[in-house]
This record gives sequence, C-alpha cells and structure tokens, in this order.
Amino acid sequence: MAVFEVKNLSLHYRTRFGKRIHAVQDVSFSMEEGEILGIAGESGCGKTTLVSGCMGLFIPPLYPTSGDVLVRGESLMGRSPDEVRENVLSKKVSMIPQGAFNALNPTRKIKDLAADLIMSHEKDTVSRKDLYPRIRERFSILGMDTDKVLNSFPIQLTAGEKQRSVIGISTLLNPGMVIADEPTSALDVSTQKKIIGMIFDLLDKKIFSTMMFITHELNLLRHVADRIAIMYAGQIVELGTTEQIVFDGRHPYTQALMGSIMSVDENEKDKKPESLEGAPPNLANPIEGCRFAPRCKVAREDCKHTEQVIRMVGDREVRCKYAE
Amino acid sequence: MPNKDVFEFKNVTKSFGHGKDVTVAVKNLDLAIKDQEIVTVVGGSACGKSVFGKLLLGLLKPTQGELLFRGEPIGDQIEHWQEVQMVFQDPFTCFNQFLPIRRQLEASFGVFKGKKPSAKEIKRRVDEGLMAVNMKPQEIEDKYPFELSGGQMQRMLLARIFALRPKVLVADEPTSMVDACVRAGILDYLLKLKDELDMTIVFITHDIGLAYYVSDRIFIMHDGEVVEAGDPDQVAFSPKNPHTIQLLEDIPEIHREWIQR
Amino acid sequence: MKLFKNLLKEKTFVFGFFTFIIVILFAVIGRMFVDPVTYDNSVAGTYTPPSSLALLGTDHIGRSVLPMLIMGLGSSLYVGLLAGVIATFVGTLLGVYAGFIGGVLDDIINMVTNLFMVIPIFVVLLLISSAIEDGRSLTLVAVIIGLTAWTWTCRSVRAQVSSLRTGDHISLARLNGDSTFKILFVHVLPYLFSYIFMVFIIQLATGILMEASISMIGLGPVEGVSLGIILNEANANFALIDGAWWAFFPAAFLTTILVFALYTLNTSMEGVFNPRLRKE
Amino acid sequence: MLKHNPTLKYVINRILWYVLTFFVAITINFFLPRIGGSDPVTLTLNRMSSGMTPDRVRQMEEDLNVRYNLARLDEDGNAIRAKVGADGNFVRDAEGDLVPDEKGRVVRRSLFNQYLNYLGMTMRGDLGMSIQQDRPVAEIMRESIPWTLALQFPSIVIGWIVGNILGVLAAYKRGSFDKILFPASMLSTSIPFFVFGMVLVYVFAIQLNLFPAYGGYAWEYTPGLNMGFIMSAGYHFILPFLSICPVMAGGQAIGMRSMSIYELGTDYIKFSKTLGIREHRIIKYIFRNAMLPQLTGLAMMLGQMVGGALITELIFSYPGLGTALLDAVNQNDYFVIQGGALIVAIFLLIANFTVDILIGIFDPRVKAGRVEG
Amino acid sequence: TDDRSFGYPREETLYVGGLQWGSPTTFNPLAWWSAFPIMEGGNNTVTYEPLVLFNSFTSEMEPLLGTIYEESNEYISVIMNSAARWSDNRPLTAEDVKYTYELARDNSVLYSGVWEHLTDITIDTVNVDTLADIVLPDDHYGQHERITFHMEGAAQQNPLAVYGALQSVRILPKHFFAEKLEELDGDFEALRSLTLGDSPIISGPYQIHNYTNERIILKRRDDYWGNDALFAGEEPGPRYILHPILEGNSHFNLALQQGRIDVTSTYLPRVWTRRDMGVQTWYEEQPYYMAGSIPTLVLNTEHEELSSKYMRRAIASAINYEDVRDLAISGYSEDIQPGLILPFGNEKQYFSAEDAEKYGTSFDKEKARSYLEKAGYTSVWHDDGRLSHMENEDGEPVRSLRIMCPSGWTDWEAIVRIVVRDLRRAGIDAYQDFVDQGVYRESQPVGRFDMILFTPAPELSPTTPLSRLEGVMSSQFWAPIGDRMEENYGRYNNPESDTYNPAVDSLIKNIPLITNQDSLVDAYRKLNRIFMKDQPAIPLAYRPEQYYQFTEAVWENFPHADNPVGPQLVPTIGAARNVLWKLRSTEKGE
Ligand SMILES: Nc1ncnc2c1ncn2[C@@H]1O[C@H](COP(=O)(O)OP(=O)(O)OP(=O)(O)O)[C@@H](O)[C@H]1O
Ligand SMILES: Nc1ncnc2c1ncn2[C@@H]1O[C@H](COP(=O)(O)OP(=O)(O)OP(=O)(O)O)[C@@H](O)[C@H]1O
Ligand SMILES: [Mg+2]
Ligand SMILES: [Mg+2]
Repeated sequence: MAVFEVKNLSLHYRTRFGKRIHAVQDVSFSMEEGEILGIAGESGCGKTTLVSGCMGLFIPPLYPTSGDVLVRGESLMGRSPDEVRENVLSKKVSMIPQGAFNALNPTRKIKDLAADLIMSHEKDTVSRKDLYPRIRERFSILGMDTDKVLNSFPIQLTAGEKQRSVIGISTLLNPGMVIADEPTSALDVSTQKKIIGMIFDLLDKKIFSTMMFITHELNLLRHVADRIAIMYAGQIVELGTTEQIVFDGRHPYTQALMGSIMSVDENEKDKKPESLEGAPPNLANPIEGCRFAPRCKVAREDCKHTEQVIRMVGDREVRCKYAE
Repeated sequence: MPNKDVFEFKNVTKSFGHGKDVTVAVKNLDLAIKDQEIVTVVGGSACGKSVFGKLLLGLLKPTQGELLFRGEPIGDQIEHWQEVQMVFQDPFTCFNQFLPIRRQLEASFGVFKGKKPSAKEIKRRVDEGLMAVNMKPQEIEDKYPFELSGGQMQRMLLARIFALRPKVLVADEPTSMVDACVRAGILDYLLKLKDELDMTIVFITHDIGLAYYVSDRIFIMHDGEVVEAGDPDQVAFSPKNPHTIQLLEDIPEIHREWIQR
Repeated sequence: MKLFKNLLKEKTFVFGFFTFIIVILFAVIGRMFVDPVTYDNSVAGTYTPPSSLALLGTDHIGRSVLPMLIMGLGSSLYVGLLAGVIATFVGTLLGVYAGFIGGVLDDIINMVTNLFMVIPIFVVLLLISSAIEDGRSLTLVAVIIGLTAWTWTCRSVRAQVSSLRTGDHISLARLNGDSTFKILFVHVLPYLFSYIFMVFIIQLATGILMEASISMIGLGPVEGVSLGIILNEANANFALIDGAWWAFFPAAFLTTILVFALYTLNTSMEGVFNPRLRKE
Repeated sequence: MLKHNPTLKYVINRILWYVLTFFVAITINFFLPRIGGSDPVTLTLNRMSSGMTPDRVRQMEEDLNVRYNLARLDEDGNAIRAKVGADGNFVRDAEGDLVPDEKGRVVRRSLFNQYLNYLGMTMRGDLGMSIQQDRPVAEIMRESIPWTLALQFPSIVIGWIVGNILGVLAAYKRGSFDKILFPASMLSTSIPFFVFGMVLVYVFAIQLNLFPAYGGYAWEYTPGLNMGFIMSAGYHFILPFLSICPVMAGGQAIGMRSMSIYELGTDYIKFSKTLGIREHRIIKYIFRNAMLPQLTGLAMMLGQMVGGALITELIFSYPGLGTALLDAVNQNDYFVIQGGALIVAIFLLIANFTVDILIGIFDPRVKAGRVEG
Repeated sequence: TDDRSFGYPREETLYVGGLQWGSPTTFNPLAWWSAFPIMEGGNNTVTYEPLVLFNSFTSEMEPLLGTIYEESNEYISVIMNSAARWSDNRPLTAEDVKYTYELARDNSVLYSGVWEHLTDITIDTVNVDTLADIVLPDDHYGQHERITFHMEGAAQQNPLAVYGALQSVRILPKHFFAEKLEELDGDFEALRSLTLGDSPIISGPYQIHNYTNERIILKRRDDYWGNDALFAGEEPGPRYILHPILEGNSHFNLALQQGRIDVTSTYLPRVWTRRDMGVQTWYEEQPYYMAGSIPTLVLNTEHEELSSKYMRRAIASAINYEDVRDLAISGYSEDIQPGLILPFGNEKQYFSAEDAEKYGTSFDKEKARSYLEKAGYTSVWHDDGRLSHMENEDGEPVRSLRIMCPSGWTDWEAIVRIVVRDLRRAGIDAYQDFVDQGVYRESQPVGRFDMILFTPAPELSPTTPLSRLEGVMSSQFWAPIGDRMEENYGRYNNPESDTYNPAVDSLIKNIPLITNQDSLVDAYRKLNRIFMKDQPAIPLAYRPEQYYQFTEAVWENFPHADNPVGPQLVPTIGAARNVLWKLRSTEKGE
C-alpha cells in the first residue's frame, strides 16, 4: 500500500469577486515507503497550493474542487478537520513550510511551541515533567545548540537555526512522512547544504522515511529526489525518476527547463542556455487545450484545442500527446 | 579606448550606523573595473553586493577611501547617471504602479536635463528599446506595471537601458525574480546590448553559474571584502581562497556530486 | 475606476456609500428648503410633537427640529470635513516628511507627534476658550479637532513612507533625474493615496464624533447649530425626561448613522485595498 | 551595563523621551491660559465687588494678587505698587525702573518669573490654589481621581478584553457569529457613547426606575469601608459602567478582528495548523500576537479616559475628575483646569509609557530589535 | 452609635437642592467662596445668623438676634436678644456683632461694602421696660444691650444699605475668631483659609454634620436658643437637612419629581407637566412663581451705535416679550411692563401705570422702525427679505451688534435667540454671542460688549427696587471702558459728557434718605421715568428671586400662595428658615 497517494486532486482559490483560480488541476501521484519525490516548477505553478491540499489544510480562500488524498490508505477529504488534526497531522504526515522565517510564532519560545505540539497530541499520555527533556533530547540528536535554540524567541535565531528548529518541531512526533515546501530557498548556499544534510540525517535516523520535496531549483532536486514531478500551471506535466527527468526529459516544458540551467561545468562550457518566450497562463481564466501550448516550440494546431491527459511514456508519466 | 579603468576603488569602506551599531557593508576595497569589461560580483546574502552596486552609482558615498570614475571622484550625480545606469534587483518594485509604463520609460530621459532629446526622438528611442527586448511597443501602450508579468517587467528595465544607452551598466541580480526559462533570454538581450553600445557591465549575483556564463572577470565577495578575483575559469575551477572553495562546494551542480547520502 | 467597480461589488461598501450619500443629500437638498436666517425661529410651543407645522416636532424653545437638523448636520459635516482635512493633511505632510527625509527632522517631528498625543483635545479647548474673545466658531473648533487628531495619521504614514523610501522605484526615479519634490508627489504620495483616503474617512468620522462630544460638555462651537449642540440642548432641557424623543432621537440617529456609514466605508475599502482581509 | 542590556537601554530611552515630553506639556499648560489674559484676580473681584468703592476694590485687588502669587513683593511681603501713566502703562524713570506709588497699580511678576515659580511648584506636587474652592488643587485632584479611575479603568480594561476576545473569535470562527458580531460592534462604536449613556438613563433610570440616574452613591452614606456605602456605590456604578464598556468593546472587537484576520493568514498560524496544534491554543497565539498592537489602543483609551470621563460624569452626575474639571470650566477656575490638564497629561504619559514597556516585555520582536518605537 | 455610616431616615430628613453646585470645600464664613449653608449667595440663615431677617413676602424685618429699635438717616439701633446663645452655650452679645462688622472694616471680606455707609458702631445698655414702642418675646424685658450703627458723615449715607447688611451679615463668635486670629499671629489670610467644617461654633438651629463631595448634611441642634426664645419651645421639623450636589439642573429636577428631593431652587421648565408627579410651585397657575427680579438686556451706551436713545428704544420696541416669556422661560412671568419697578408686591406702590403708558416702550415693530430711522440708521435688506446690514447717515455700513450671553445657560440662550430673531426682523443687525462664563463675567465690569444679559439686584432685600435701578443707572463711580466699574456696566450717563443728567445720581443718592412716603413714590417715579425715556437697559421678563418648587411627599406645609407661611424660598434662606418649624412629616418616607 502506498504511504501517500493523491488522486485527481483539483483545488481552487476563490477571489473576493467570486472568480475561481484553479491553482491545482487533476494532480495524481503516489509514494511508497522510503521514497523521496521531488516536485519542481516555476513560481506560481501551484506547488504550495498542492502541499496545502496534501495536508488537508483548507484555509479560505482555498477550497478543494475534487479528488482525494490518502494517507496510508485513509482518505483525508470529507473527514472532520478535528479528526484529521488528531490522527494525521504531525503523526503521519508533517510539513516543513516554505519561508521558515515566518513559520514560527514570533512571541513564543521554541521550546514552548514544541511543548504545545506535544500537548496537542498526547495530552493524556504525556506528563509535563517529561516534556522538556524529551524536546531537548530530540533537538540535541539533530546536532543543534539545544539550550540556546530552545530558549530563544524566533527573532533571536539566524535563518538557518530557524529552519532547523522548524524541521525539528515538525518531525518531533516521528511522522513517517514529511512534505517539505522549498525548505531551503532564500537561504545561503552553505546553509542550504547544512539543512539538506540535516534532512538526510533525519532520514538515516528513521525519524521519517518518506518525503515530498518541493523546490524550483532543479540542480538541488537532482541531488535529493528519487523521482521528480514537473508542474506547470497547476498540472503535473511529467513524472519520472530523477535521471529520466534531469537528463532525458520528454515533455517540451521539462526540456526547456533543463535547457535553461547554467552550470559551472567544463563539459558544458559552450552550451548555450535555452529560453522560453511568454509566461504561464493566467489561471483565473478558463484555458482551452494544452496549457503549455502557447509557449511550446513543438506545439501543433490541435494542442491549442484539446486538453492533454497524462499518459505513460515508457515507465514515466507525461502530459503530452506527442512526447516520445 | 578599451582597457582604461572606468571605476577605481582605492581602499573603499562603507559602513552604516555608528558606535556599537555599526555595520561594515563593504571593507577596504581595492580594485578597478576596465572599460567594456563584464565583471560579476558573486557572494552570499548580505555580503555587501548591493552596497557595492550603489556605490558605483553614487547612490551611496564611501565612508572611507576614494572611488574614482574615469580617474575622478563622482561629482554631479545627474551627470554621472547620464553615463552610469542600473538595473535593480526586483522588477516588481521598480516601477511606479500609478503611471503607465511607457510614460515612465520616457521619463527616464529626465536624467539628461537640458540635453534631453526631443520628444519625438525620445519616443523613437523607447520604441527601439522595446523592440530590442522583443516587445512590440503597441503591446505595452497604456499598460500599467501591474498589468505586466515579472518577466515582462524585467525586460522593461532592460528596454530602459537600451533606450538610455548608458556607457556603464550595473545590473543587480537582473534575473533573480524571473523563472529559469526566461532567464537565458534576458541575458542574451544584455549581451547583445553590450556589443551594440560598447558598454561596461557590472553584474551582481549569487548565482555562480550565471557569473561563469557571462563574465570576463569574477569577484568573489565575502563579508564585505573581495576575497578572490580572476577570470571565470580560474575562479570556477582553480579557486585559491577558502571562502571561494567553500562557496563552490556548497552550490548544488547537476553534474557534480554534492552531498553524501 | 476599476477600483471603484471592485468596491461596488462589495456589499458593505455599497451600504456605507449609499447611506453616506443619502445623509449628504439630506443635508444638501434639505438646505434648499431651509432659510439660513430664520430656520431657528420659534414656530410653535415647547416640545410640540411632530405635526404638519413642524414635521419633526419642536424643541424646547419651539424651534422646528427638522430645519435645525438639516443645518446642524451641515455644520457637523463641515466640522468633520475641515477637521478631517486638517488632520489628514497635517498628518500626511509631517508623516511623509519625517519618513522620507529622516534624520534630525524625523526626530523632531517624532517628538512633536508624541507631544500632541499626550495633549488631549478637550484640555486644549478648555485652555484656549479663555483665550478666545469672540467665542469658539465652528471653524475654530474644527481646526482644534484637526490639530489634535493628526498624530496617528502622521505615525502610520511615516511608517509606510519609510518602508517605501527604500523601494527600488524611488531609486529608479532618482536615476531618472527626478527632484525630491517630484519623487514625493509622483512616486510616494500615490502609493499612500488609498491609505490616506481611508484615514481621511476615519478622521471625518472622528471629527463628527469629536464635535458632538465637546458640544456635549459645552465646549463646542457657540455659533449656529450642530448635531452635538442639538443633543446637548435636548439633554440640558429635559427632552428625555419629558418624552420629547423627536428633539433628541433624530440627531442621535443621524450622528450614529453617519459615523456608522463612514466606518463601514472604511472597513470595506480596507478589505479591497488590503487583500489579506478575505471575504467569505 | 547599558551597552549590554538592550532592554534597559530601551527603557531608559523611553523614560528620557517621556520626561522631555512631560516638560513641554507643563510649559504649554502654563502658557496657554495666560495668552488669553484670563485673570483669577478679576474673576474673584467680580464676584464681590458690587456696591464697593474703587478704593476698597483696589485693596482687594492687591490682596488677591498676593494670594494668587502674582504680585511682585517687597521685603515685608507686601505687594509693590507703581505709578501708572496716562496711557495706562507703568511710568518708568530715567533708569527704566518703575516708580513706586502707593496709589498706583500692583506690579506683577514677569511671566517668566511666574513660569519658574509654577515649575517649582509643580515639581513639588503643588498645583496651586483653586480660585473658587479655596483649597489646593492637588487636594481636589486627590479626591476626584479615585472615582474616575474606579469607573473608567475597569470599564475600559474590561471593554478592551471582551472586545479583543470577541474580535479573535469572530475572525476565527467566522460564519454567523462573525456576521452578527461584526455589524453589531461597528454600530456600537458608531454610537457616540454619551448618546448611549443617555439612552441607558432614559430607559433604566427614568422609565423603569431600576437604577439611579445620578451620583456615585446614595447621599445617605458616607464614603468609607461600610457595607451600605459599598453596596450603594456598586449600584450606582452599573449604568455608567455599561455606558462605556460596550462602546469600548465594539471598537476593540473590530480592530482585533482585522488584526486577527491578518494573523490568521500568516505563515506561523498555517504552520501551527499543519502541526495539528489544538484550536484553542492557536486562538491563544492569534490573540496574543494580534493583541500587542491593540495595546497601543488601550494606552490611548486609558490616556483619554479623563476626556471621556467629562461626559460620562456629566451625564450621570458621577463624581470624579471630569466633574471637577467641568465645575472648573463653568467657573473659569483655571488653576483647577490647569492642574487637571496636567494630571491628564501625566495619565497619558504613564499609559503610553506602560504600554511601551509592556510591548517591549511581551513582544520579543521589539525587545530584540527596535529601540525607537 | 456613630450614625455617620448609616442612612439618614428619610422621614426625618429634608432634602434641599440647587444651592450648592461644586464640591463643598470650606465652611469658613470669611472665605471668598464658602459652601452651603454658609455661602453668601441666597443668604442662608440656619447656621450662622444675622441680626434680623428680611421677609421678602411681607417686606418686613423680623427680629432674630436682635430687634430693630430706632431708625433714622443718621443711625439705626438694634436691641439685642439676651437669650441668644452660641452653640458652646456662651451668650451671643453686642460685642460679637461689633466684632463681626469691624472685621469687615479692617479686612477685605464679602460684606466689607457696608463700611461705605457706616462711620461707627457703638454699644450701650438700655432698660427695655422703659422703651415704649418695643415688643420683645415674653419675659425678655429688662436690661438689654443696644447696638447702634452710625451713618452720619459717611461718604454714602444710605440707611437702606445698612438694613441690607443687618439682614445679611451673619454674626460670628468673637471669642472663637479673635482667639484663632491671635493664635495665627494676626494673619487674617490664614484665618480665612481655615475650613471650619467640623462642628463650628454657631448660633443657628442647624449644625454642619457631615459632608462629602456628593452632599452636605446638617443636623438639628436640640439646644438651639431660639426654640424657646422665638418658637415657644418648638423644634424645627426635620432632624437633618441634606443638600445633594449634582451636575446640572436636570438631575435636581429628576430627583425632585422622583421624590428624592423635597425642595429645590433650580429652574424647572414646563413645571405643569410635572404636576402629577407632585411637583408644586407658589402659584398653581401661570406664572407659577412670584416675581422678584428683572433680567435685562444692558446696552453699552458708550458704543457709537448704542449711544442714541432712539436706537435703544428701537431695540426695546422690536422685541416680542410674549415670545420671550412663553418660549424661553416657560411662561413664568407676568406681562412685562416698561420700567424697572415690579408692578406688584411691595414695589407696586412705586409703580405708575400712567407713566409706563406714556413713556415706556413696548413691542411694536412699526415704532421700532421709526425709532431706528430717528437714530439715523437705515436697514439694508436682501431680495428674499432677509436683513443684510445697517447703514448710518453717511451711508456707510455699520457692523453687527452682538448680544453677549454665557453659553450653556439654556433659558438665557433661548431669550437671546428670540431677541436676535426679533431685532433682525425689525431691521436691526444683531447676532448672538455665546461665550464662556468666565469671558462673560470679565466683560461685564470693563464694558467689553455691545449688549449683555444681566439681572441687576437679583435678590429681594430692603434695598430693592433702588438697587435694581442703581445697578443699571448710577454713574457715581464712573470709569471709562476698559477700567472696572462695579455697577452700570452699560456706562449710561457719562458724567463727563454734555448730555450728563445729574438728576439720576442725585435721585439715587437721595432715595434712601427720603422718609416721606409721597416724596419717595415721587422720586421713584422720576427715576423710573428717566429709565424708560433713556432706556439704558431693556427689561425682558420677570423672574422670581429664586425658583422654588417642592413636593409634599415627605414634608407638608411648604409655603405657597394659598398657604403663605413664609417667602417663596428654600427654607434655609433668609426669613424662610422659620418655615422649618412649620414643616410636618407625612410619615411617608421610606
Ligand atoms: N490566497 C490566494 N488567493 C488567490 N490566489 C492565490 C492565493 N494564493 C495563491 N494563489 C494563486 O495560486 C497559484 C499557485 O500559487 P502557489 O503559491 O501554490 O504557487 P507556488 O508554486 O508555490 O509558487 P512559489 O514558487 O512562488 O511558492 C498562483 O497563480 C497564485 O497567484
Ligand atoms: N541603508 C542601509 N542601512 C544600514 N545597513 C545597510 C543598508 N544597506 C545595506 N546595509 C547592510 O549592509 C550589509 C550588506 O548589504 P547588501 O544589501 O549589500 O547585501 P547583498 O550582498 O546585496 O545581499 P542580498 O544577496 O541579500 O541582496 C547588510 O548587512 C545590510 O544589512
Ligand atoms: Mg510556494
Ligand atoms: Mg542585494
């Protein structure tokens, strides 16, 4: 059984004036135990929205349109938020949010936030006495300056420390599966590397085993993910193993994305980065046909009219009729 | 007259605040930027890159040391800006949201004060600039900044440069806000522009890939100091300074092993 | 224009806007039927209930309440408007100046702001009334309200401007060779405009409430009539005890509905201008 | 020590600010009534001069000038009189000195001298003598302030707390709770609170005769620790309290609601939700963080409470500073007005200061960073 | 037990209102502003007592500490009541009286003005048995002290003013004040600053018992000397007198109609609507109150525009006095007659309907216009019939005249609004000028106004109606605008001008000395005629010396027209104090 499964998930935002923005459209994938799935796409393509959907976190104006999310076979949709909170969040699935800068309550010390988390889930089984030693132990396993970090307010921490604290807290209850939404963007390259190191450390320590890793940096995904899904305008356009996607993309968008990477590599010295014209479609307006068609270099006439569906090309999924 | 120095830093330091709150943003800079050269300043966040750029523009004044422009200190700012212009980091915040973009482009010629070209000439040059960045002038006619996408706006900033035709361009993370797919295109425009105008370009970025791709020389900055300078290959493949080495190691590269699992 | 269209989709805005317009129309159209000289003549006895002679009854000296209301509403709007304009203008001016220029001037303005914050308006009125020979005119009262109410506008405008100041579009404008003056007017003020407008609406409401309050304690204008004065006189002349609701209720209602409309307007605009305030 | 303790530095910085502001406030307070030339001597004279000869009036004038500390005194403590010319000004001799004259006009201290005197007195806590009440202003203040505090402080604080709680709940729960609460709060802040007070009086005191319409306690009792008085004071407290509390609560609820909506959209709340932290805990987070900016509002309301007290106390004939000030206004007793104004300024300063410090303590964002508010 | 912390039984307490407004502070009779029941205003007589009482209903002097024996233009002598005692049981003697008066001669106190009319005070002893025409209560005949107030040679010889003093100056215990003054090294200011609120030595029937900022409570003295000496052993009805302190008339009146106060001196509009709540007044019908004073509009005759008597008469003819009465003061006035003499009560003897008809002005718009023309002014009107402004003879525009009135005095404000309306209708350019009370008070004596509302001699006393006429006409102590003038604020009859009419001042000076009734009537008529012709001020309505309304829920037998057991005053004031002995509890108090 898949650890985590998303079935034809569509989500939309409702704007003040009644318009709908279909930020996530017909997304499906599933993840097995121990797998790391990377999700990549340019800014605004719906990554964060997808994560919210995966967590069952529907804060207005975000609403589910259709589809389902299954955590270890149990559906999140249609369950009462309270029950999801009680049984799933932090216990089975955790999230590391985008922009950890603001993810911590500015007026609460790290240790208190951690304590709140434990108390929220294990109120009846945990004693106050054990609370702080337990938190301290976990944080020290993660190689942090425990005393300083735990006793600080977020503002007193550096960006890296904050991000580590966020990770420490969200994995405190050994969730098994983690969804990381751009955990390192906006961080220094060096800090970024440390954070990734820490995540691997957590995986090694079996604090969690399955991870969905979201980023717009393909270079990074290449080193982190087992499989990669490429998103464009709210849809997954290609999903395959890391090798397949990075070195052998089949969807025109995947190819463009990879082609645009500039890298410091002697072999690639003379490679000229490719670029794409135009911008992704406005999701507020209904879109006809393939969403990528207007920018696609190989688009054909019918692409503009017929919606593309996911199909298997070899052992990967591609949302393009003409991809080989 | 290539190879003459456009900018010369003589032990330049820039600090903010005083007393105990002092932040030294740029420390003891001693370097020169040659005419028609493309240099790139690379460094982690808050290492002083933007301050460096603003010093070049004269938007900030050195706290210590001397900054020479073509052998002389920067005098009148307006005159300086007639030759030296900048592309700012964030295209979304660069334009006044309340004026049509076209008018703002035309207003750029205000910097020429009395020597301003005629209105017709300005119009022509703006059209030209727009064309150069692959935008049809009528496409943005009467459009306001918020009606454009980030990529388009970034191109507007470049169109402005095309129209103004400065001798020196300081580009502070000119592609930070645009998607990977669009980034290459923008760089192409810039390089085209340089060739056309014999410009000197100072890139400011944290992306070493980009630096490697475009520059004649790379400065690696760390904590307000330039720790390494040299041509791209040398800096990228045989770095000497430990900070540079560390930086290169930390950057995830597709083709290089990055982290152990 | 587009903004206005968006606003019109907002139910609360429509409510506030039209209520406000109706109140204004009442004052404006009403005024056409009111003789500004004789409106406060006594037309009947004390506290006569509404009748065809005095549509809203009469007050304690037999003046017809309706024309008094119309004139009083006019005065209150005038005070609110003038006070609002002054408070908004002074607050914005100083706020923009302090936020944009910074430095010592900022410190000085900051101090003045702090100072004005601790000088409550009624104290100024108390102290000043002994200084004014001719009594407090409507305008004077409005000016005093305005001059004591600008502080928080100044503070918040200052905060906004100092965050704007570092924005790239300001730097770009400088690179375009724009003068500081032009930068302020073309590149800073428009950004504040919606905010200033909202501030103005609140200041307008505050002005109206303030006038009513100080009239209530007898420190209001001594010329003409205003909503506050009507309320004050009704209170002082036993309108409630005598059950003459018409001498009291319409003015109370008008004040409340006017302020309510303005507050509603402000809140609904906040919702449109600040997208974080979601709507269900 | 200063260098290493940002909190202390913050506090000292604030204190210096407030001292300076206080000083300027005193100065304004002194000069404002004097630019108008409102004169306590004239005022007192008017009351008793009818039917007296000019000579006697002159003598009284002298006595009063001494009494109000206005006259320049000779060694024996008698007022100096100097010759007045035809133009109504003092005559000066060749050296520019005044010419003493038994029949002349009382020479007053210079304004600056009066100012110094006033400063000195204020520092000693001496607010001067009331013109109309023949007793120290400080005593009047001492008597009236407890009443004002006892009414306003709980009304404002409770209103503030209730309003904030309702505001958070409305933001968090939304739905019909919000749909009712929001317009209700809006309406309640729009009602001028004296109107509200008058309606309360009309309904509950005049029509239903359930509560007293005036006074702080029944006249038969003497303030003190006796049951009768306490019960009576409590009974009289209800209507004035009710006239303030809901209006305060309404305004706060609206402010808090929008602050909370803002907070609800922040990343940390989303994160806390994804962590599965309990609802009431999250509401607490929002409450606390949204409340901090609201504290400034509390300071302002507390500072302005005397202004509000004027009206409430007028409507309910309630004892307190407002009543004392109103009496003073009616009788143009400007030493009392001045004293009251000073007290009000001190109130505002203390309220602002306390909130500044509170925010500094409760909000780590301020503590760690900003020194300037 | 200490009853201070318990309630005061309703049925034993008389609640009075309207005499004390601010917080009570000092009970020192020498202080500038002392509280009820010491305060000068209204002349309270229940704590400290004057020599005699003036009954404004009968216009008679009633004996109290003494009985007036001889009166002439040179001196007035009073026989002391030998039964009078201080609360410490020491006898109240002529020495106390002399001391009290001489204190005012040597220091500035509220009643110092009496020494403008006195030269000396002497004491001797007489045997009352031998004095033919004196009646003293019961067994008090025999040797008595006599105190004589000498006026001969005083700059202003004015027996009326001395009578005024006899009923208003309350006698102080010499043994207490002299001793205190000595203790204080003769520092009179220090003496003046004592609060004296804690069981002071008094002679009256009610002692200060307890006071807070909310109320003042007086307690009946069971050992009051007058109970035996004057009231045949009776005690006053109420054991306590309680005066609450409230903000504003409305609360007093609310308390009155709710039965929480028994009698108030506040202005209560539309009193007839409160009839069914038990509120009563002197008369049951309009005008409800017995008039005692005349609010006037004082005109500043030194101002160019108002210097013409035609202008002044134009103004007087323009005002609709009926509207003033009906709308502004709830109809509490008889029809107003020209002149400054009340056409009823004690003053009726001096009033001449014939003169009023002949010389007085009354409401007549046409006349107003013709007077205006005579004064040399033309009105300029807007097309729509509204007044624009006035022009003088040279065709130059004239400024608007302002009517000054303290803001917040609602009945006065209403009067002014009506006057303004009428003046403008008549083509006289005037506007209201509502100012703070302080400004109002300060503007009066220095003459900084065009027209101002003012009530001369608001209380009935032995000096009325002369003091009323004097208040707006006397130029004895004339001072130019800008300098203080204690009467005649309108600066009428400037002695330095060529139009000076010496008859006015000489009449004012002589009236007190006239002993012949016919000459007196004649003199008053003359003075009133000049007033009517010159119109230095305009009487607007009649007003009681104090408003007075009561309910008989708890106490019965308050004076009113059908039961005139005392004057129309709160029974702590003047001769109304005697009503206290007549009040009977209805036993209905809670
Ligand atoms: N609160 C909202 N209301 C309306 N539209 C929204 C809202 N939040 C996001 N969107 C829209 O939904 C789309 C997807 O947004 P999302 O934040 O999921 O993108 P993303 O891929 O996470 O981008 P980034 O890389 O910038 O984080 C965008 O077009 C955005 O404009
Ligand atoms: N106007 C200013 N006032 C005070 N400090 C400043 C100012 N501008 C920059 N600094 C400080 O100077 C240092 C260098 O800033 P700078 O903006 O040059 O960094 P950067 O290298 O451009 O970083 P980034 O990659 O984030 O853009 C930082 O510590 C910053 O806080
Ligand atoms: Mg995102
Ligand atoms: Mg930068």
